[in-house]
Amino acid sequence: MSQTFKKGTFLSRLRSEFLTVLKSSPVFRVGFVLLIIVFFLAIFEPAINDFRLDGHPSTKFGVYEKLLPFSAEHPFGTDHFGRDTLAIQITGLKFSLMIGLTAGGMATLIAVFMAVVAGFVGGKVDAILNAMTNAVLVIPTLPILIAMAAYMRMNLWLISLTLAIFSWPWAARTIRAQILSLKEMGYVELAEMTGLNKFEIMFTEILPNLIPFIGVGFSMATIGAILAETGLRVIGLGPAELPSLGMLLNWAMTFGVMAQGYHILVIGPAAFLVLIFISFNLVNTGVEEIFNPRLKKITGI
Amino acid sequence: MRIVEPILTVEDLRVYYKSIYGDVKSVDGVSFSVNPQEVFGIAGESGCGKSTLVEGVLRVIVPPGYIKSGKILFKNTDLLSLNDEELRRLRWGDLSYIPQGSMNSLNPVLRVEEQMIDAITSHNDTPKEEAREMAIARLKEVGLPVEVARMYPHELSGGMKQRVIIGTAILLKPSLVVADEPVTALDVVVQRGVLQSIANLRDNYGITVIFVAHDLAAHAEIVDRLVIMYAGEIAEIGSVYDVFEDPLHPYSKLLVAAIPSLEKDVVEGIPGLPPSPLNWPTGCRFHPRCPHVMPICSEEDPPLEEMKQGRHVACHLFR
Amino acid sequence: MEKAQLLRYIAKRALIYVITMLVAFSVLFFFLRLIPGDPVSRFVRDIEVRYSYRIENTQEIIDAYKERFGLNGDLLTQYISYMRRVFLEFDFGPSFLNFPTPAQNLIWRRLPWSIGFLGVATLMAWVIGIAAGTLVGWKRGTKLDSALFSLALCMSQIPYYLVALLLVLVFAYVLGTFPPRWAFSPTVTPGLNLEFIASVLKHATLPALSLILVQVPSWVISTRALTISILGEDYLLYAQAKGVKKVRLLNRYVLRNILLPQLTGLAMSLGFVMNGFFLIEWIFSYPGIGTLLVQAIPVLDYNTIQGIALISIFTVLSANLIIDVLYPLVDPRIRTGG
Amino acid sequence: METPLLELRNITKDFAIGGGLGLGEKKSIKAVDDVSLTVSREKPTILALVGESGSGKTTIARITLGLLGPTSGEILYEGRDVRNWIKKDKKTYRRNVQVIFQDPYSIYNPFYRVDRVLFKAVKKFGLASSSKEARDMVIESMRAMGLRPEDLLGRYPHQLSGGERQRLMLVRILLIKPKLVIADEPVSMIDVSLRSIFLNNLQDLRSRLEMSTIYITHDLNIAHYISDEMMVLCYGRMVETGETKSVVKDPLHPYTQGLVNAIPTPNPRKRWKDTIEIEEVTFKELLAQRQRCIYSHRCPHVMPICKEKIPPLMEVKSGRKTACFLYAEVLETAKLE
Repeated sequence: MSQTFKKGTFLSRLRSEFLTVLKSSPVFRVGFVLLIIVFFLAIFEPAINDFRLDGHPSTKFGVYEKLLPFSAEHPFGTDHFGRDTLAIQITGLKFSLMIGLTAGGMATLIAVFMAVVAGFVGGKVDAILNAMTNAVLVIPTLPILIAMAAYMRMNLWLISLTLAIFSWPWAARTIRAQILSLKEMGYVELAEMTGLNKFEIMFTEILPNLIPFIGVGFSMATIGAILAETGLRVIGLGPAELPSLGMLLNWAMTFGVMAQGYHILVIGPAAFLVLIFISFNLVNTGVEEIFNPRLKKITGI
Repeated sequence: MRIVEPILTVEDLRVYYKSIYGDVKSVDGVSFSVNPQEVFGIAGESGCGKSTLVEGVLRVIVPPGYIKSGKILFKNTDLLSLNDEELRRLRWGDLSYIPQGSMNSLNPVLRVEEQMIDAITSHNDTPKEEAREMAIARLKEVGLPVEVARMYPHELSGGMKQRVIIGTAILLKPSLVVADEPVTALDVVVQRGVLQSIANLRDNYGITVIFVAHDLAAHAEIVDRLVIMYAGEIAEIGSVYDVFEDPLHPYSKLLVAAIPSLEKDVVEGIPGLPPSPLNWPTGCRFHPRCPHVMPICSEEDPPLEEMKQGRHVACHLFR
Repeated sequence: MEKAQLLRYIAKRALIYVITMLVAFSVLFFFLRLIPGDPVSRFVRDIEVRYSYRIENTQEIIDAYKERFGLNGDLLTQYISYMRRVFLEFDFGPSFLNFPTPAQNLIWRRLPWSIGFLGVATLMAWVIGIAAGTLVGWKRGTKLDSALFSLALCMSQIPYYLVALLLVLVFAYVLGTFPPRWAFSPTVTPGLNLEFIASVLKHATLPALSLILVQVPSWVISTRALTISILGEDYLLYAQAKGVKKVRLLNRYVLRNILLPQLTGLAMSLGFVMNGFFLIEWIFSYPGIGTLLVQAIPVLDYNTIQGIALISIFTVLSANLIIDVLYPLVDPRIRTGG
Repeated sequence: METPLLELRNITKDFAIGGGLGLGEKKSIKAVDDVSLTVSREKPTILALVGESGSGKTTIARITLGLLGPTSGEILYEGRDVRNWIKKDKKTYRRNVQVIFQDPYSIYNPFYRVDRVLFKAVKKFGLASSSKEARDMVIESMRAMGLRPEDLLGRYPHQLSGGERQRLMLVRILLIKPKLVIADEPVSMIDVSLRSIFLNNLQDLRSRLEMSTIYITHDLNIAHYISDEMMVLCYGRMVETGETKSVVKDPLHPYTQGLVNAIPTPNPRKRWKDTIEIEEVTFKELLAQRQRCIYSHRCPHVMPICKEKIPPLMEVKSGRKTACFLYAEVLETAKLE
């Protein structure tokens, strides 16, 4: 069964790799399904809410009676401001995810840059950058975040940036460790022997093998960012025009919802948050499980 | 060869690995028997299933590997019928093992003597002090200085670790020791020392040894009878003289011819590629590489037949 | 390894940590100062409001306060004078929260509460997590393993402040078995009497539990993964082949090799815990440095925030140092300079 | 005597081994200790560097390839220092001096197909003007090495066996046509049956490309089979050099003798008669007092002088050098006559 020189595209290989991962790791399968649900809700939130609230924006006050019980029309009832609880919680999910992903993206960019420079240049530069990473890890980031959120006009980009500034070290550490181990591989030395210069080696030999780990770094940074963002919102800080799940929790807290028995206003956002975290983490564990010695799984050949 | 009661008989043993591509048939129907007080060699190239075979016999197979079927009679008790506790008591008492990964078979955070004492005290209630005496005595017997007992594994060289493992194997004077590739990772001078220690087990202690290695020259030095394995099956069994001087199976012939040595000037390899255990070739598994291939070879897998006393071969040329 | 080598090693590690602390502390200093919002004028206005009388020469008074808080002059001189005051005179300077008392007094009064509940919760979580993780790992592949693993995986995802909220909801409001806030009930007189201690423990259960319920599962997961990899190691297979009994196998072969990496894990996790426990204290209005911080932030009380931050940095780094010192004693490979 | 193709002059390489995590004072071990060798330019030869693990043979290879700098001594390729080559025109040096690494499983980037290794070499060294010409060159070279392009090109590394991967490395060498190849134990990880095919191809390259090879191995059988000259190393020091066949037939240095008769002969009739005593050498002894013959702690013929002075490499017979005081008198008497 010899394949003549079929130039199989890189995408087809990624797809087949993805299918094997899907087939062999149950943890990944469950995580992937949850992830699809989360992204489906986030992306189609406007359509869902338009359909369910026939045109009213989910965040508008006073559209319905206040604190209605569960009903067919309002599966989770309504909240203190007369908004459909389920609709506003899905909107909250969208904003939490949006902020998380932007912050995660920024953090991963910083992390990849720092890890590549540190791992690749090595020597003195590596020592300094590594010390910086550890220093940022040690600073209690929450107080600063809270202080910044309290005093600065926050929009999506600014809050994501502040979150990213403090969550990049986690991703940087894993990526740097991976680069250091990849640098010792035989094919890097062979590339050196074929006259490839440092940059070619970095970007054509090492970076492609980093993709799974950058993915893991990205999801860790995103989870970290959402955790921190929700923390901020629970004590009532952050941009009001981006009502994330944390803000819903804060509203529930300030109205003493728990004492009055409207538990769904607390349990709902909490459940959605946990859904996001679990989906990302299961996918993460699945990917990590796969990308360590995968060959050992097949046989002892 | 006087008729003697074999110490170990294996009948049609199959050991497979579960994988997402289906069952990998590493050991696919192997039968042989080992006589007491002999060094019984198992040779074959990587991927032929020799290590999986002995791991199956000792039941130290780790998932995803599992024993599909077969019988293992050790002093006519079937090891497959023993429960964990019986197996645990038998191990090291009467049947011990020198693992393939001897280099890292020692617990890095325990001293050498502690690990040897563990082996003794889990089998009988000899007091700790006496167990330490036994351990130190064994270390001397395999040519190691007494200080090694108090040392940690990372302080020992490869050869020393190997000999600690051999010493541990004979702590309770077992009747059968299985050594899985004990010399592969060693330098040639240290390798000779270890081969001699293994031969001493038979000569000085009357212990039967199953010796697994891919280097045929090592077999020639210490082995009494030899098995050649190929693609999960036995190709040939015979005394070491028969197999080296008059190999029957075409694969054995090529294998013996391919051993580089100082006498030979020209050495030819075996054409073609070793088959993959995921899908063995049909019929006789050597037929794609066999110089005497016949039409029947690609259809029917020849069973292992006994030509004369203790001499077996699995090849259509002899049927 | 002789004494001299060990001491030199500890000194080297300690030096690295001191430098990291200084760097982190300084980064914090500049970050806080860069945040817009002028705390002093806000503080003066508060006084006017609180004691409801107009102050005529507000500007002079503001300058006087700025002087007192060391907030005049350019950022660099502020930084130098501040660092000298903190690290040489061990004085964090006055706090905005209740003015004349220096920040460190505020902190010292509340620190024992935080250390008590935080230290106990983290260590308990670590011990339980490791024990459970080893057992789950040992029973890998069984129904129990997959059930506990998925449960742990989900539990470890819930953010601790959410757990705190849910605990308050369930145990304080719905069941009413535990008090929802404060460190001890007002009816009890603080002192070494049994009643006070019982009340303190009762009040501390929910905050400690909200930390433990999240940390134990994450320790279970990491320990389980470690156990499974160790169970695959050659020396484990060999020990089993030697017929070593299960109990001895577990503690001398598996556990001994788990403690080392998990010790470093503990040190690293402290950084994460330090980041999060402020919220728990705030939710339970527990009188620790967490609540103090949450109060200090709206007022932008630089000195108190810096003080609390320094304490948390110091705790994390000293924990790391202790574990660095413990490491050679536990791992023979380092002890004998292999 | 015009400049040789490659010359190593008194190469030494120290590795610092402080205790773990910066403990313990800085002890250093001499991985390579005063090694010199030359590879002639006119007659392409295969020089085998033989020694047990820890003898420094791989370190010498990495120094020659410029992957590692020596602590002292010079490496001259066509009379010019290698570091200068690499700084000034690295491409020509890489074009002339190539490598075959030991582990076939780590020299292929799992992300790409195996073709990349070959086409990258053609591109970087500008061996072909168009991609069509490059493809033809690759196919032709593969056929020359007895490999079927249809079976291998387009495949990913994990789909190839160890033997096939190493033979692809030979195709790469055939494409680049270097003057010198450093082969670091290329067959130690592939099966006996496939080894001889690789070794025969390597010898064929010597004549086809007028190419010299430094072949590094711990296996005397292979060294005897493939090399013309041989240098035996022990813990970083040269103990014996000479024409391979005669060194193996009549080893001079006790260490070489130990190596030769430790090889298991594949003939059950000719088994070892005597048992040899082996004392293991621990790190401490290795670091101990350096002013002695490196083999003195294990040598059956050890003399007091062996423990005080380092034996120089002396020419004892024509073309046969060894570093051992046993032969000191022979030389004295020879000089007297």
